[in-house]
Amino acid sequence: MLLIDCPYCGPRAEIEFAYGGEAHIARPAADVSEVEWSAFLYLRDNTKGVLAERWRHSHGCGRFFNALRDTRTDQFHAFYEIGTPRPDMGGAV
Amino acid sequence: MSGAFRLAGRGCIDTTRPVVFRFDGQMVRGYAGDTVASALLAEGRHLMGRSFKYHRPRGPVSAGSDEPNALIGVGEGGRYTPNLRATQVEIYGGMVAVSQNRAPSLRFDIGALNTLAAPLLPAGFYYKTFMWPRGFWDKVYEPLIRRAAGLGRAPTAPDPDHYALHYAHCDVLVAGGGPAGLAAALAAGQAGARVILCDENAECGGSLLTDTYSLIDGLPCGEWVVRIVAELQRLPNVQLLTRCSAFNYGPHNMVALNQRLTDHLAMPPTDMPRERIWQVRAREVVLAAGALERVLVFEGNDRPGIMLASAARTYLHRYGVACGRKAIVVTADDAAYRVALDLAEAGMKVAAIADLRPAPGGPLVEAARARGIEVLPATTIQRAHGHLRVTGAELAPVGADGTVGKGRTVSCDLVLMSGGFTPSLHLHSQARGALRFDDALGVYLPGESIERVRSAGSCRGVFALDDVLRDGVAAGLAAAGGETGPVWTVTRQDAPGTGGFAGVLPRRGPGHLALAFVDFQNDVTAKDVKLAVREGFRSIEHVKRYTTTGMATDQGKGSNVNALAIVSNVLGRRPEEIGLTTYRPPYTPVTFGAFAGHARGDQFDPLRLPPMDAWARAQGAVFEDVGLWRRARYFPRAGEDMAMAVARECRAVRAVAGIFDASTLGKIEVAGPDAAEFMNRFYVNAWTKLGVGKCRYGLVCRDSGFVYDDGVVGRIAADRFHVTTTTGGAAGVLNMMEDYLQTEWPDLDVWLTSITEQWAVIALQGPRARDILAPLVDGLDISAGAMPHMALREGTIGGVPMRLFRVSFTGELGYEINVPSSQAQAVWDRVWQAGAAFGLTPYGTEAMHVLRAEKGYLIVGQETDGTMTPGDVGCSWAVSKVKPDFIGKRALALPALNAPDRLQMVGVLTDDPRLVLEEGMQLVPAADSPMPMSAEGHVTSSYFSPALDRSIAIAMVKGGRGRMGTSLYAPSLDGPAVKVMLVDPVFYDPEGARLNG
Amino acid sequence: MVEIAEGCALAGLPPMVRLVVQGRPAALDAAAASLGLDAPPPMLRVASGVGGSALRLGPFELLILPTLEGRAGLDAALAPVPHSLVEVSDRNVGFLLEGARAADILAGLCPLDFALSSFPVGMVTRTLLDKAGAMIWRTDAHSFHVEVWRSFGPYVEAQMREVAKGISFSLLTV
Amino acid sequence: MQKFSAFSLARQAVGRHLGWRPQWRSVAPKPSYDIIIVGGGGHGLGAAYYLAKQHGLRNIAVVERGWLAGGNTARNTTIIRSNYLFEQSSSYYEHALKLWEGLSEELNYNVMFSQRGCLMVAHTVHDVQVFKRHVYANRLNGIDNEWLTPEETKAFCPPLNISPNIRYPVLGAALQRRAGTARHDAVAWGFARAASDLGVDIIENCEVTGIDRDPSGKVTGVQTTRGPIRAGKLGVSAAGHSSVVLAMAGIRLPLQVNPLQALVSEPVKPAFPCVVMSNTIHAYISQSDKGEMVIGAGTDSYVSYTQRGGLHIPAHTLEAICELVPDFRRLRMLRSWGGITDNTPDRSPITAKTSVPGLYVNCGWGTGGFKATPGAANLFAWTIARDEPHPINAPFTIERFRDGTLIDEAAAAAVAH
Repeated sequence: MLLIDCPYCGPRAEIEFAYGGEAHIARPAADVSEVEWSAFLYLRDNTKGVLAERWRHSHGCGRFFNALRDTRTDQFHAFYEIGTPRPDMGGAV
Repeated sequence: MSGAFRLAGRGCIDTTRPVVFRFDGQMVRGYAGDTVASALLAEGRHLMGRSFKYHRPRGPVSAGSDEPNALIGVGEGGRYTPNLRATQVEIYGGMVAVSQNRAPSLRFDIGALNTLAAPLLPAGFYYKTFMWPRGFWDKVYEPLIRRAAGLGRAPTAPDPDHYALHYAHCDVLVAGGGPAGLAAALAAGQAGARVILCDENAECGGSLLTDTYSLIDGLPCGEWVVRIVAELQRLPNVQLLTRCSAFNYGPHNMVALNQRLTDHLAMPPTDMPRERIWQVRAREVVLAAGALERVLVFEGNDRPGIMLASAARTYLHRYGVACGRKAIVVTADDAAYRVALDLAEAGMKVAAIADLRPAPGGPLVEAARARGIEVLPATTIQRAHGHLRVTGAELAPVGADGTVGKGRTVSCDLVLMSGGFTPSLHLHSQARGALRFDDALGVYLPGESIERVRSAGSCRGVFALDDVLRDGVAAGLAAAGGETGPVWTVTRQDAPGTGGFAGVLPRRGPGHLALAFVDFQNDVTAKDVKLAVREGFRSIEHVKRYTTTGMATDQGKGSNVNALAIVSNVLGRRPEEIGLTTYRPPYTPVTFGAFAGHARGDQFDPLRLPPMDAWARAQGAVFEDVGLWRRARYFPRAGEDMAMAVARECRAVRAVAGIFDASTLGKIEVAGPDAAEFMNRFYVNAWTKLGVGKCRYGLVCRDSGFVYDDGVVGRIAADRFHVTTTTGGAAGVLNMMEDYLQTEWPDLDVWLTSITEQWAVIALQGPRARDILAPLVDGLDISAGAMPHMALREGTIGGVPMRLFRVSFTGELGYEINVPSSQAQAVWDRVWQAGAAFGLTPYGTEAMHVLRAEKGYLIVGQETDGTMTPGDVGCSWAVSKVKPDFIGKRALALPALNAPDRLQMVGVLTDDPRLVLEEGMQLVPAADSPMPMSAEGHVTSSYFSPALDRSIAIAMVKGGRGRMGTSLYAPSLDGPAVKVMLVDPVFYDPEGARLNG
Repeated sequence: MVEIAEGCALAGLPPMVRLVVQGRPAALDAAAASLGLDAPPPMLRVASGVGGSALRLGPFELLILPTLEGRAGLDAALAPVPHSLVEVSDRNVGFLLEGARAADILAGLCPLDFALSSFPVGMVTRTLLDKAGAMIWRTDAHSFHVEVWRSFGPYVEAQMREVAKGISFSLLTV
Repeated sequence: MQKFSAFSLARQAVGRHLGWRPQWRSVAPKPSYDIIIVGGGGHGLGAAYYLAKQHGLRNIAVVERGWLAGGNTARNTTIIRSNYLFEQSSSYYEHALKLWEGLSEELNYNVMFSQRGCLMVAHTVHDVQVFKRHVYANRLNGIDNEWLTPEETKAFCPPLNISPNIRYPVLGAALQRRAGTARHDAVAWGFARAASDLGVDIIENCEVTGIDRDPSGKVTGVQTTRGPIRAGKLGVSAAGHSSVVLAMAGIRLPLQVNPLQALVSEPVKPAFPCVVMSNTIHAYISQSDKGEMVIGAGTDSYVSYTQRGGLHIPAHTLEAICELVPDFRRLRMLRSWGGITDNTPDRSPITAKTSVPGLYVNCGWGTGGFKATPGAANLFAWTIARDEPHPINAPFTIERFRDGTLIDEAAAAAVAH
């Protein structure tokens, strides 16, 4: 069970959270092409490596937030608020 | 003293407390502290089990959790448990144990005939045969194979015991209570860390419990253990758990432990859980898992009476049992010499020590020789003799070139083997730690890990006792962040066990017919492993899967290194090029019930009962599960079946009024200055123009354009909406709202609160609903003029705060009375009493379904299945044409979502008005279409309609709205297809006159 | 109070007024001020003023357990700032779990660390009690105020009793 | 190819089994192939086999980054069934099931396909509606599926608890008698052996690191850890790594990988006669030939390539098993493991051409790929050989997500195993 460091509540067990999928996928305006719309809905990088993803502390403060996690190891590298840019990991990862 | 092989004055058993138990129906006498294995061995009995494939007679090889052979069933009735290791099962008075996988008896097992067929049954033989004739596999061959396979029989009665779960947190978790673990735990504990130390055995000490030679701070090892354990117990920050195995190392240092609480007790306290799983989140983990002695692979190495040298030492020192009268020791390291000396000192005869090494030397070897034990250097064991018990062995010289000469046969009743020690890497490997092959030791050792974990002691190749203690202290300090730790002086100890052997022992001749076992339980022999390699299975994972080596209940603890060495030798490649099979959790088997813990019976899942549940129960309602909720389905009166009760309930609603507990509907309060804007973006409907005090049916799509949920929404104030969702959709809709609000539209000043359980909902539906309700609402004008259909009023009902919705899911004049949950029953009672004179009738979910179907109202999840658009279900009218955006807008413009042949919601009528279609029936164009055929649609809802006095159904049909009046056929499972006609789905009161009454 | 294990008692809490206040910082400030607090409590902490207690369950959310007077003042105090104020008195039911083994019982159902150093007196949080969402407020070293949604009450109570049955066997808090 | 039979086994026994040869040729890559299949699991090996066997192609290689069939082929719970709801799906899985029924003979390799029957147990009124819809839909398509009452369910599978007084009583079950299980490794090895015999090169320990394309965009080969290999066509059947491989050609897929865990009990004598699945309480169970209870757990929620997940997932499954079969409460978990499932948004697979000429993909099998093995292999081979899909897999495109023509088994059945 992962240990997830909610930016508002601190480290908590994974079962308190709901996964929110890949982060930083902006919802386009309603007049975009079919291709762009389906890309927003369905296409994902499915990164093998460091993935920016969303979690919601659904059984806690209720907030959505973002995290950087290495999907090869499940180790987290950062937790950050919605609306803030993806942290620059430099050459670290 | 009972037991001919029990040695007086030895062992830690309590000889003042005799214990009698049964094994295969016979009384066996042991003592408190014995295991089944030690008690049987004390009677001179090694034969305890039969192997998986060849049903070979087997005795214990080990004295612990790595035992592959001595598996037994223990207990009776619901407490019977198969496949327990006799080497671990602690006896108690009255215990009933049985041997397994034998018929008719352990000594005479008909299955042993398989050994004769062994040449025909090499590894993977089943892949090559049983293919002819086709169809015989699962009818003839497979049942035979299945009967022969399996070990113990499965329990056939429910387990009466209960199990517990406990979450724990610590700074340092120490797995293993041997010398390294004790040292680490004490060092970390003294440094102030919160420590948990667990050990799978009944007491801590590990190898120290059988070491009668070494002295620590001048104390015999056993006494030192007692002292350290006492020190640990004095520390309030240290938790000591025995009979507790660390079995699963999960991500982020979550380690699961399995604590066995009652299995060793004759009369456990009633409330005592049988086992408890500890889910430990540790800041740091110290693995002190120790090392396991390796078996040697030679012909007949599985005969009862052949065991690990360390096991014999354990039986001697822990249980006071001599495992035989006359032993042969076969070894490739020094450790077995100490065992030989201990045995000799205890009065057993050691006929010879066959040492595979060319020139063994050193103090232990000299001590053995000095004691008069014959030491045979450069000697292998060609073959062991005997059947139900080893009777002797041929010891043969190994030449400098590796060839084996003619040997001599030495009689014995015990063969002890020692192939050196394999560090236990299971938990380290589960923690995704790297492994590296150590050439000097010839074994894998732990490397780097992504987790905060470190190994200490022999599980990382540190063997000398003083080194082990220092290593443990260092690990404990590092984990706890401590500076100084305890220091002990080891004044007498054996040299560490260098050397060792892996693979097949040298032998004379090719041994094509020899059965030299690598994996005892699964009967995998050295030639099976070689055959796998010959057939192209080169990866160790392939070898494992093809031969099943390492897949028995000991999970390869004793076999993996030998299998790897054999493959390595055959291919002439280094072990690390072959790889190592993945260590899969659990470390040792864990009871299913322990995982289930408290989640059992009624507590398996929360049972959510709506506010009027007790009332419904008192009325004799029949219930159904809807998600976690249990809802009243119908209220049968004496002599009524479901159809009769539902018909009566429906008629009552249409004729008078019905009362229904609708409290499970999801409810969300949407409040804030931007509430209307949020609603506009979230729902397909438009909300700006909805006046305060008005309601509207709302439909939610996903951004994929497919219907997700629906419900009535009321506007309480300009900045406040009372949203309802389906019962099943409550959590999902709120989550989806939060998702868009927090991540897409964080600028909106609007906030969401679940009020599902704040407000109970009493639905009062029927032409007399107003007459019943009007006198109760404390002066509120609910006349048709003052409160038309889809109006919303706040008020009180008998002084209780109320949100009153004039809405209808039945097509009748109706109200949904929202009152605070704690007062719902009182309000319900008042309405019920007021309605009595009118003939108010309670109705359940089934009548609710019929009534709404008569009106053609859809149920999300019944008419829709996740691929329906609003247009498909006849709700295009709800979709705003003017809003610039809302969830689903873009997708709803896709051509495929507007195709004319999409499934559309229609009504369906059978020719025979008495015939009720079955929900899920498919609709096809012709009665006699050949199979397979494509469906034109399917029936989603089907009922007998009391109002129409005929059957009705709703269906989703391709292009259905353009096919009104045409016919389709519904093939039945066991009769002719039923002809149906497509009609408008609103069967009853299509003008809606009753609704507005 | 009913003793459910040696040294541990469980009681249902009487009905009480519960209000959810949500909004940006100004709204939470206003709500806190109306209760007589200088500021809203920090995340996961409880503060009590003359008007009642404020439980900081989220960055933009307070659960308020007001006194009668506190209830009256809240609407007016919040009126000038965008906010949401919703009464949920009947949504939740409360339990009081008290005694030396109280934390152990919660630890049988909840993955939080109940050591005083990790979960001090005055801390509150939403979490899970096995399969039910719950709120836990440590009111004293050995005293917890537990709330769940109404329909989960019987489940959570039964789970606490089940854990309590086995709690005294070989289990000590570290 | 050495023929496998009781006779050959006996003959080899005389020769002490020294005469057996490698079941497949594991070789070094040649410079060039007409077709390269990326992914040496059951699907990839099977595709190579059918390309050679049915489409007359010979110059084919399968490249596998690790050991053959070490991915999901080795990690699933071996359930085979075709009782899916939508016609497109059931046609696909039924195509596979029919191939399963003759696969041992076809490959001369006993894949131990055991048609023990699969019960899908209903616990709520809604379950009953959903499963009956399956029964009617399947029967229309000539796929066997029948409805059983609780008593009939118990008769078919005696260990099941059908007491009406449990938390989620059994209200009945849909039974597909032709469903069952097979020996997972054998399927891959059987395909490898048969493909190898037809001249297919099987290249292990060879990871694809890049996809080469000509200026027009067409695939020309791959870069691998064992050097570049030219290829006329490239078929990717890399399960959990499909996104990684397709990204090398600039293609993003509608996929998300999740850990899926499974476990077995210690082996016991025959005690469980069929496959049982319960969507409502999230459990599925069968007993292997060896005697182990094979139990599938749910997926972990997050993207991960680690092949492991949280213990709470199998724990939840075992809660359900203990309710469904209370007699098994004292059985013990022997071994558990995780796989990487590649899930599409509608939980249906993709077997299709891609937008890159010469590049084909078979992925998105999620938790249900094993049962489709011969069918997916067969249709993927067809698609590659003819550069157009077979009518059965024609709906299973990538473009369906653009067009909104989803095949949403997930919405229809909560879980699709």
